[in-house]
Amino acid sequence: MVPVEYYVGLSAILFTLGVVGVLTRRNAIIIFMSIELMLNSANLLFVAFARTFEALNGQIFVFFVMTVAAAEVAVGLALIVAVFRSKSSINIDDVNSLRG
Amino acid sequence: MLLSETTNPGGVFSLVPWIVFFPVIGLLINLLFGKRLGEKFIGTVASLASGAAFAVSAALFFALQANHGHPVVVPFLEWIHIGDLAIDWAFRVDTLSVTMMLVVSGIGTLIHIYAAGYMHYDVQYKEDPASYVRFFIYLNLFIAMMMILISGDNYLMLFVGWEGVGLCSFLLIGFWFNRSPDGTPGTGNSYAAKKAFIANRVGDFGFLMAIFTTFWVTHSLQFDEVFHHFEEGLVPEWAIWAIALFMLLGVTGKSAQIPLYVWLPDAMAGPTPVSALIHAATMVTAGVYLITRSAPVFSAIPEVQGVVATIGAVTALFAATIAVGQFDIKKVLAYSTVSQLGFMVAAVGMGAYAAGMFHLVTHAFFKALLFLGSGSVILAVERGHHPIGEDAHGHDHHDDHHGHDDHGHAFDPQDMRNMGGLRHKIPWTFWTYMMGTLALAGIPIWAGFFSKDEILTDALHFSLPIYIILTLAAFLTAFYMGRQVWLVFFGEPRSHGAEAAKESPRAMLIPLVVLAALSVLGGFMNFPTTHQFGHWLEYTLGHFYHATQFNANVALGSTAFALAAIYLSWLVYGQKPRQTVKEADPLEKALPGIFEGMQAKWWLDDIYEEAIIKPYQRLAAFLADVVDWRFWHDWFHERVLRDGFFGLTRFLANPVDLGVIDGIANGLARAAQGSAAALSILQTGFVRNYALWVFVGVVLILGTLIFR
Amino acid sequence: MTPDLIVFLALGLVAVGAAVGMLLSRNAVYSALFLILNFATMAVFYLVLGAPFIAMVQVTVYAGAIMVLFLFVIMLLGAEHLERHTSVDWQKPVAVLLGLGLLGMVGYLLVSGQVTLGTITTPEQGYGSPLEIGRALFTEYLLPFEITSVLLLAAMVGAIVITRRDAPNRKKR
Amino acid sequence: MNFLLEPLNLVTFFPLVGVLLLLFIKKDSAARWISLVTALITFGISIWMLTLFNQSDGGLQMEINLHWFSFAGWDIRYALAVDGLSILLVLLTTFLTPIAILSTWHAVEERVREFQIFFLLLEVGMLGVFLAQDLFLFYVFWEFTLVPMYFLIGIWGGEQRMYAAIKFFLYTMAGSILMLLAILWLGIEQGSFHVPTLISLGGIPADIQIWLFLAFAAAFAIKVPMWPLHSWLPDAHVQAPTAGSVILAGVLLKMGTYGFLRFNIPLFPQAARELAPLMAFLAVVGILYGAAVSFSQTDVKKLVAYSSISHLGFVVLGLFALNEQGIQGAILQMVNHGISTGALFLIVGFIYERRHTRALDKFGGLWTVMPVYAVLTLIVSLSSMGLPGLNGFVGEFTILLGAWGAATGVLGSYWYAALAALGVILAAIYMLFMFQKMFLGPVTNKKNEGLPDLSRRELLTLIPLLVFIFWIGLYPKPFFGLMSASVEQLVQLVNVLP
Repeated sequence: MVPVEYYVGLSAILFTLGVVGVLTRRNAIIIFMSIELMLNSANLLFVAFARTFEALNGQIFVFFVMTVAAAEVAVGLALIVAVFRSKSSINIDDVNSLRG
Repeated sequence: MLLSETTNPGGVFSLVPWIVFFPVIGLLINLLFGKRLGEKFIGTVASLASGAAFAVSAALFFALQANHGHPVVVPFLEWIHIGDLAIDWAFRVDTLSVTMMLVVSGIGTLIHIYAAGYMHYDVQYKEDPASYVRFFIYLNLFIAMMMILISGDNYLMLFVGWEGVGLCSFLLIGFWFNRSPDGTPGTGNSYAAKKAFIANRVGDFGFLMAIFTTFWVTHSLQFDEVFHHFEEGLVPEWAIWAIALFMLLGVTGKSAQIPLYVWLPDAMAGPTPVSALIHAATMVTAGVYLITRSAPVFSAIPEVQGVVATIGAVTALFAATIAVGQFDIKKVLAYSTVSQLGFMVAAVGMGAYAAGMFHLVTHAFFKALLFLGSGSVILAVERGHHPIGEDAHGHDHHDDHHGHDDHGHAFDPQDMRNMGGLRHKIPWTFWTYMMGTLALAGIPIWAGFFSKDEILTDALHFSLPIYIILTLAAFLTAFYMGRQVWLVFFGEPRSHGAEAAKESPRAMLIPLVVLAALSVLGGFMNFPTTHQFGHWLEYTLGHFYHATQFNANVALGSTAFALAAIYLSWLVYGQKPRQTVKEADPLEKALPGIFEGMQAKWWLDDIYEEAIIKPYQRLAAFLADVVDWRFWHDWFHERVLRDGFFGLTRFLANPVDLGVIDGIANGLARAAQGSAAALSILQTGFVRNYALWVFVGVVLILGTLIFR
Repeated sequence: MTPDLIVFLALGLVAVGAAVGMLLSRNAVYSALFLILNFATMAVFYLVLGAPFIAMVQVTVYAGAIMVLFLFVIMLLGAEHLERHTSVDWQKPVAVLLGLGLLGMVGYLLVSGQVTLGTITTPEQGYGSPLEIGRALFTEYLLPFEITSVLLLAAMVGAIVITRRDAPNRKKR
Repeated sequence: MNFLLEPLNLVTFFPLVGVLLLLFIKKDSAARWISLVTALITFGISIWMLTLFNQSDGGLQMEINLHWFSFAGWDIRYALAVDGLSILLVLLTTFLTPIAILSTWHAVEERVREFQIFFLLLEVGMLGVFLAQDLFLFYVFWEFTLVPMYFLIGIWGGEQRMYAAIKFFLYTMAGSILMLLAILWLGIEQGSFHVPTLISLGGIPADIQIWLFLAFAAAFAIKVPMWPLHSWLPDAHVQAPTAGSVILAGVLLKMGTYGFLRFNIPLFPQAARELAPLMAFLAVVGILYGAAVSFSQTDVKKLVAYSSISHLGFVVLGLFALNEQGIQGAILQMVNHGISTGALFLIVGFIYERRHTRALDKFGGLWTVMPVYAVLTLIVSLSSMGLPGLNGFVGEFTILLGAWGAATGVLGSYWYAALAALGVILAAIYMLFMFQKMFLGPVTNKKNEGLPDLSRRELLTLIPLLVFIFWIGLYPKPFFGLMSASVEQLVQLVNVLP
């Protein structure tokens, strides 16, 4: 019998790693992967709670999260490709034409 | 007091209102037609009006005797009715009021006749013939007012007459309003008139307070009801004291007693008939009449009687001392009147109402005689000085510089120093004047002796000090009358006017003779044994009357004093008569300081001037200028209200409006700019930075949620 | 130490290790591979938690499709070692610090016991089976299901439009 | 149509007919005649109203009580009525106005038409104040009277007329603001503005009554004027034209004392009893202060103005004796003051028309030059001084008697009446001072030599006043009869303990 708190702890750790990854890495793709990691930690928690409360909603929600993530990755990578083609670099700091 | 029947009084009594109507009719006739119909018409109409009033009074006298002296009230008209205050115009006919009516209208008529002659000349000398009619209008008005005073049935009607005669004395004293007492153009007469009126007003204030207290204690002002309350003892003691003392203040104002007598000597500024009628015979006696009428009030508490008697006695002595030092013939008589009034007030103060009234009547006779006599003397000297009128036939105003004799200053016909040796020049006036002098001095047989003797006898029973003061006053009276006679009629004429003095016309001499007769026979009205006059008054006074037993040694004493005084005056003035106008008065050498005080009326006038009149003027000026104008008007209104308002608006306009409100608005704008600048450094352009700040927001919110 | 707990800890460690590896690896491909490992452990977790359908979907969609796409793009762009110059380097410590702060808060929340949830028990038969999920999808969640289908379509069209090389109306210089 | 034929409406608004006619008139003389005739007709109507008046009934008569408009739940009524308290003042107004107009024949030369229009409007305002029975309507008329008076002083006045007019306007306005607050409070709390209903309702707690009393008293004290608030009066009188002064002294000042009588005493009986000593104190100070200050004035008009302060001090003292003698005396004294001071201002106007100066020391010995003028002035000043047998005395005597009686009752001490009685002496002093300075003594100033005596027109303005001076003095019964019933009711109302 594993108390749910452990799952919450685990997913928090994963989520934080994802955030740190997003904030520290300069490579757009790595940032992208870190976001996927954050999404996954959320999904984990969803399923854990679905399990504790005997409700399927959690899992269905995870299903939807995954579809959205897939759509997001498609568009994101397309953007990265487009950016790379115009700036020949996918370093996130170079993408600063919106500077105020 | 016998309660009077107020059932409809039949017959003669219903004539009472006519004693007021006749003079008023005479007044109106003169007012409307006087100017056009000449002096003769005016004089006769006025005298007839006064004579008619005398006739009605005589009729009432006989009707009252037939009615066995029971008082009768004749209601005439309703006056003021509010709540329980009910005052009507109602006439009261009782022995006291009839006596006064007879005296007033009798002597009034005589003086009207005398004035018809006297004013003819006086008007010439004052170069204002048109004012002849005005004189007789005022004189009739005075008779009417005096009649209201003595025939009123309640205190308020009495008060109407009281102030009415005050007004007439104002008008008559200030008759020659554009001249000063010595005849030269100036404001002297008008000041004397104003002084008289205001002094009377002060007395009237006291009388008014007495009326208020009486009303709120007895709930009526009608004599019978008020006296009923007093006799039943329903009136609290403080009220009796208040009423009596306030009334006494009124009496001192009107009858010229100690505090408020200052106006009477100045009243001599009026023409002589006025002085005779108003300031000797009738008006000034109103105070004595009031005390006699309010006998129950004054005899309720012995101490009150003491106060009144002392004031009377002290006035008698004080005025007598001043009379000795005067040189103006009318001033001597004026102070003599004040002194004799002192006698009367002392008498009625002691409760000897009959004696007081008797002296009032006899005094009216001989004092009117003396004043008219002095008028005749003055006129004789004036006509001697610059003759005018029928014998000179053309108004030769040759010396129009108004009678300056050789010494440059104006020739004052009233100054005894300019007279002397007139007994041969104006014999009629001299002999009638002698009758009056002897009566006043109190020589037996003459009227003065009997009335003064009765007062002295009562004084002896009442209190010794008062008797001594009164006897001293009597002695001085005899002395100054003697002095006057020696100065005026004996010795040598000391001025051109005295030299060429001419006897007055017959119209003036007749009243003098009649009055002389009355002065001699008057005494027998109340002969010590029979007391007919006393019993006549008893009908009104009731139990307040007690006949004074004849006291032989008092009579002898007073006669001896009188003769001694006359002899003394002969020693000082008669033996070596005064030669020139300028030389000092023998008494001045004898008792220098005192004589100077006497002559200067003990400086009382100046004391009043400094103590009352000047401070009031200064106070009024201070109030008007500093308090009202500079403080209330300028400072309070201008500085405080107006400038305060302007200050407020300026304050609101500049510092508050510009400073604060604009300040806030600009401040906000600057703050916005500052923060915007500060925040702009966040726009680094690096996406990661934005992500970082997003994360920072997440952490902060999560923190607050958890740790709140 | 119950067997479930041991399983949990083992899987947990593997997952965290993979995540850290993903973060720290210089080479993008290695980080991608670490991420795939992480997804696999996630699938096992789902099985433990009684969600067999989700596990299967995780493996096929996430590990299979998305990661393959990543690897493909990495290979396409040759972006394995592009970390040349670093800018705004003050951000790294702040990020780590914030991360620790977040962990601290969640830890505090769990330790303080304000929230008492429940425990995981072995699922009863057919709990997370595709049958139930399918029935749920097509009854309660029919509308979101259709919307996601539209979303996926939009994403595909977008991806194609963005990456077309010779679009006639693209950036006029 | 019968609304207009109601006696009270007719008398209040008839002058407007004159105003309408005047709008179309060009010639000055025609304007004067029209306004005079209108004023005389108004006087005739008021006499007709007098015949309808029933003396024995103390309550309100010829009452008009219509719904005027309702505003926020308040029902404001157009209510006019007359009773014993106000009938004499209405007659005084309609009696003085024609006289004042007659006195402007030669005095006002320029813009005569506007002058007469303002004068008739003023009359409407004054009548409205005395007849209004609804607090709102009263306030409307109260403020309305300010406007014409402001113009009368402002346009036809002396040198600093603007200063005086503004001061007059602001002083009265400031006071009436407080009154407005009190009226609103009454309207809200008691639910109605109608005075008779307010009186019957009663039941205002004592302490609130005090505040309401003081609020009303502020407005009326300025108007009377009572001692501390009087500094507008000398300016207003000195700068106002003769007719303006006559009406200002004759009627406008009475609005203040009437206000006390109609509103302060019946509406707040406990407060009236409690504050009677304070008001009596202010009144007595006013009497002595007014008399002393007027004694040392050099401008004859200012002297008469300050004498009004002293006379009205008597009226207020009478009012707050709160007994029959006091109040009846006060009402009669209002009428007397209107007559004698109105006459005094006419007299000052005559000499001003001849010599164009008001300085006392410029005159002297006028009796020899103008005997008729001198005798009439003597009679008027004697009446104003309170000589028994003339009207002043009857009023003053009853007031002082009432104040003396109230000493044991509401006033609490004899000092009030005693000091007020001193005022009688001070009055004699300043009146004789004025009379002597102007008329007695020799003629010193050359300009006084050839002055013409009173013309027939001038005599015509003075004679009616003199008739009343003697009539009220000798036989005041009809005047007392008119007001005794209403005053009796008022006294019972005030003295019944709650």
